[in-house]
Amino acid sequence: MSGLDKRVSTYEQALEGLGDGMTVLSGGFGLCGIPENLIAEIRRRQVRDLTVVSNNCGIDGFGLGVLLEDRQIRKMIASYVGENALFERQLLNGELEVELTPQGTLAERLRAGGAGIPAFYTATGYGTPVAEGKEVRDFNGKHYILERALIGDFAIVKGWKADYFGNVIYRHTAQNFNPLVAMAGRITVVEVEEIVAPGELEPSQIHTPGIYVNRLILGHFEKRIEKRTLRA
Amino acid sequence: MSGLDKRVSTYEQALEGLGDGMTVLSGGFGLCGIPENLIAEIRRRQVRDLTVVSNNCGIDGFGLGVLLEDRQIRKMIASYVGENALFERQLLNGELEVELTPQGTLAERLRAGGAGIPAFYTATGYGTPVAEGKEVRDFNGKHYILERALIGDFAIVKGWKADYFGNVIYRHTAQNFNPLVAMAGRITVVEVEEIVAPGELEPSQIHTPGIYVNRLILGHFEKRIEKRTLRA
Amino acid sequence: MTLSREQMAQRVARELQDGYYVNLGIGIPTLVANYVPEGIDVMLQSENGLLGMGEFPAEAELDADMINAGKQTVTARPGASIFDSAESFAMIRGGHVDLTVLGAFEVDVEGNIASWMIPGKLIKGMGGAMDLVAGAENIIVIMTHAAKDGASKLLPRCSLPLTGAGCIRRVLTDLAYLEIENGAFVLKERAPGVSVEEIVAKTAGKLIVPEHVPEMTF
Amino acid sequence: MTLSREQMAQRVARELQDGYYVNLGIGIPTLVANYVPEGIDVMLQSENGLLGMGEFPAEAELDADMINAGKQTVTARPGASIFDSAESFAMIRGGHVDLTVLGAFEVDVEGNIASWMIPGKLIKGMGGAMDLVAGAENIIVIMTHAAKDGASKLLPRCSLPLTGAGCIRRVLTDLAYLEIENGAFVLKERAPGVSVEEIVAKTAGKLIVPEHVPEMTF
Repeated sequence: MSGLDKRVSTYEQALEGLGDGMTVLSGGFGLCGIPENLIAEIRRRQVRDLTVVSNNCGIDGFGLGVLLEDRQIRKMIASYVGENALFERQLLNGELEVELTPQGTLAERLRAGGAGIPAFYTATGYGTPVAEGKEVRDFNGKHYILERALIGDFAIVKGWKADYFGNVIYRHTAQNFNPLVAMAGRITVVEVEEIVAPGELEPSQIHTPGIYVNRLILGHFEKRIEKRTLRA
Repeated sequence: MSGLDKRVSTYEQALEGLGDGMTVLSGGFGLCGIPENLIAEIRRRQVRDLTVVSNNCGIDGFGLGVLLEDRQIRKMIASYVGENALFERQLLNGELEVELTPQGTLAERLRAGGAGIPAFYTATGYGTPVAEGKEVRDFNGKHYILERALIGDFAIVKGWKADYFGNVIYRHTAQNFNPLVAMAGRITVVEVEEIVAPGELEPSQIHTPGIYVNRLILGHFEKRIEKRTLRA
Repeated sequence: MTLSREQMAQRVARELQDGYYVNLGIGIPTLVANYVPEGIDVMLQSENGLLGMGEFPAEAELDADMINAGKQTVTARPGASIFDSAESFAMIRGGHVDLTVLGAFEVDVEGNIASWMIPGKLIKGMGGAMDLVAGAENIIVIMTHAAKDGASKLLPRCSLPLTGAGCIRRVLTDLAYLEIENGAFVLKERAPGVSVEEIVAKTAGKLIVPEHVPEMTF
Repeated sequence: MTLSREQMAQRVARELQDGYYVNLGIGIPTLVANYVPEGIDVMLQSENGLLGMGEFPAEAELDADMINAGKQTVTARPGASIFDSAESFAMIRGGHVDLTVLGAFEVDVEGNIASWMIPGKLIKGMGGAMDLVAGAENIIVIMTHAAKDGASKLLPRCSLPLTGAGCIRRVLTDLAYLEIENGAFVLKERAPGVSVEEIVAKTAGKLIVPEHVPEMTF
């Protein structure tokens, strides 16, 4: 087997080394494009005191929401967490800490983490509670705040197709935060619907180059729909 | 004609409004993926005192090099300018100013310009002449310097295929700086080898979404090879 | 008569120009898409990573991998592009979106907007709203002019934590269309049958009333 | 005997590990690709935007749109990916490249490197070199030990403007393989038939010579 071959055969192998107190970055927007089975494996492993970075925290009983049931998450960094009664209860109890980050800032902080940019300035959040404690600076007469990069011990990613070198493409809007967390993980684990041989994907159409990917696993997905809206 | 239709029919229309003293961002790496015909049109228009941002400045008689012949460039922001005798002469004469920027910093400054990030920190160039006059700051015990975003009055871009809403895909390594200058131009002009109807390109495979593109033109390209190297 | 939700959407839709890239927030702003004027084509940006949002899907097209920022299943129109969240907010933060329409709790005469957090109530998060208001040049806020208890939402100074500072210039309420200039709301149009006096009474922030304030027509 | 260009490339190639992503600079570093050890597979990154650089093309494959960072026509191997320059340097700056091999004019005991500019000569630019040395954890510099006039290139302090500060740990010259530790060069291996005395004589920066300095074998 080549060292470039990122395939692992079990979810246990996929998250080997994940421990208490670590930071986990998760792809997905709402329930779209979430690494369902990797989340389930985090639950199975019963690791605790996790810091989880994800745009949302799933819903009761699905997505990252399942990690709340056994109180595995200590801190959540997210932009929107409003769909989850258990989340609300743990937050009000003080069992759970939340750092709210504007969605675009969250995306950029992850990209920055992956790209070796420790910090950047953005106008987003200036003059709001998000700016508290952050440096404010003027550029060309406009106000900006300094935001820091995010990096995780593990990144968990849901792709569509990948070759076994870990080159990944995403399907439709299931792309969302997935390529960004893939860049920012010390160990990046990708689960996909299909694994093909290197050479089968067009090189200039790859969303996540294999250099960012450490482990790759083939999964089966429920893909639950959060808001089913149909044309009248 | 729809307002989303970015097509123009002449190169004169493509660069309408380009004037003396403006900043032009150009895609391309060496002679690969350069907007040949838009460069030729800049020459034809005889605009002067341009600031040109591009990784390289072409060669004598081709690429951006042709803009040196009538002394149209006042300042060049680039990472590598070593392939051009006329460039060298104008530089030594003091007719031409050069701001050398590391290649990755140049790419990131353009992306930042397009993405509304006025400045970011990078370790690249710390302790070197590039850092002179720039803020130095420590993050997690490592030194970084502050780099500013770049924006241009015009961005000139070479794509492969586009739909007429200006969604562009690039071919092979002719991608390089093209998507980045496309983001950072106040007016972004793209020339391509083929224009198709909207719907013919796969949405998740588009490199430059049409929102960045103001004008689109069909061109014919020489595509000169700078270093022809063949397998023995 | 106060404007209906549909009329509010309809009025805002008149601000659309051919070729605009537009981000429509959740709620009434979403309805604007139903009133795009004849002969005008716009591209809808959904900040989860879709430019060129189409209609809701037919049953056969339903796809869990194709949603909008409201997490509703949608379709992509011909000429759409799909990208990651960093690229999506590069567009937004970089000022490439031509028009942003969103709701709010409060707006004030300095162009401040509060739309995401009511202290004492559960904080759900700002999502993309802070990026949208900070990045856009051209924003229209849609909201009711006053709360149910009659309290004005057009204030001298927002009382709630801000979503963005000094970034709002245009507000459409159920009573009026107003612009914010030099520290005041300027009354530009009123809803059919709504008196200037009612608008004055329900506007807490400084209000400039020009001599002639046209009624909107539908 | 000093090492030939090919032997230098061959020696560095022994540092490759299976599955490495590697950026090879222009010149001798490029030759490393010819000596990848049996049973090992690596992906070559070319900073213009190609991960998985293949061989030079056959005449029929020649394509102006497919070049490497040296502007030479190349091919992409199966499993390659192609991307824009920002993504390419995200990989480099973000520390995702496992090994970077590049040339230099000078290296010093603090791990500083000078490789892009000789004052008084025309400045051509740093290209991607500053990003490469700042971003990589694992860098091998390949260069001759001394200039043609005998002046050492392994210095107490670089005399030329730097490409990067404190980022080099490993140097292969035509005489020796050295590591930089605690403000000194440590002599790890010598070229076949080259004496420790010659290396000492040609190293201007502080040099630590262990008791036993093995000869390289080829």
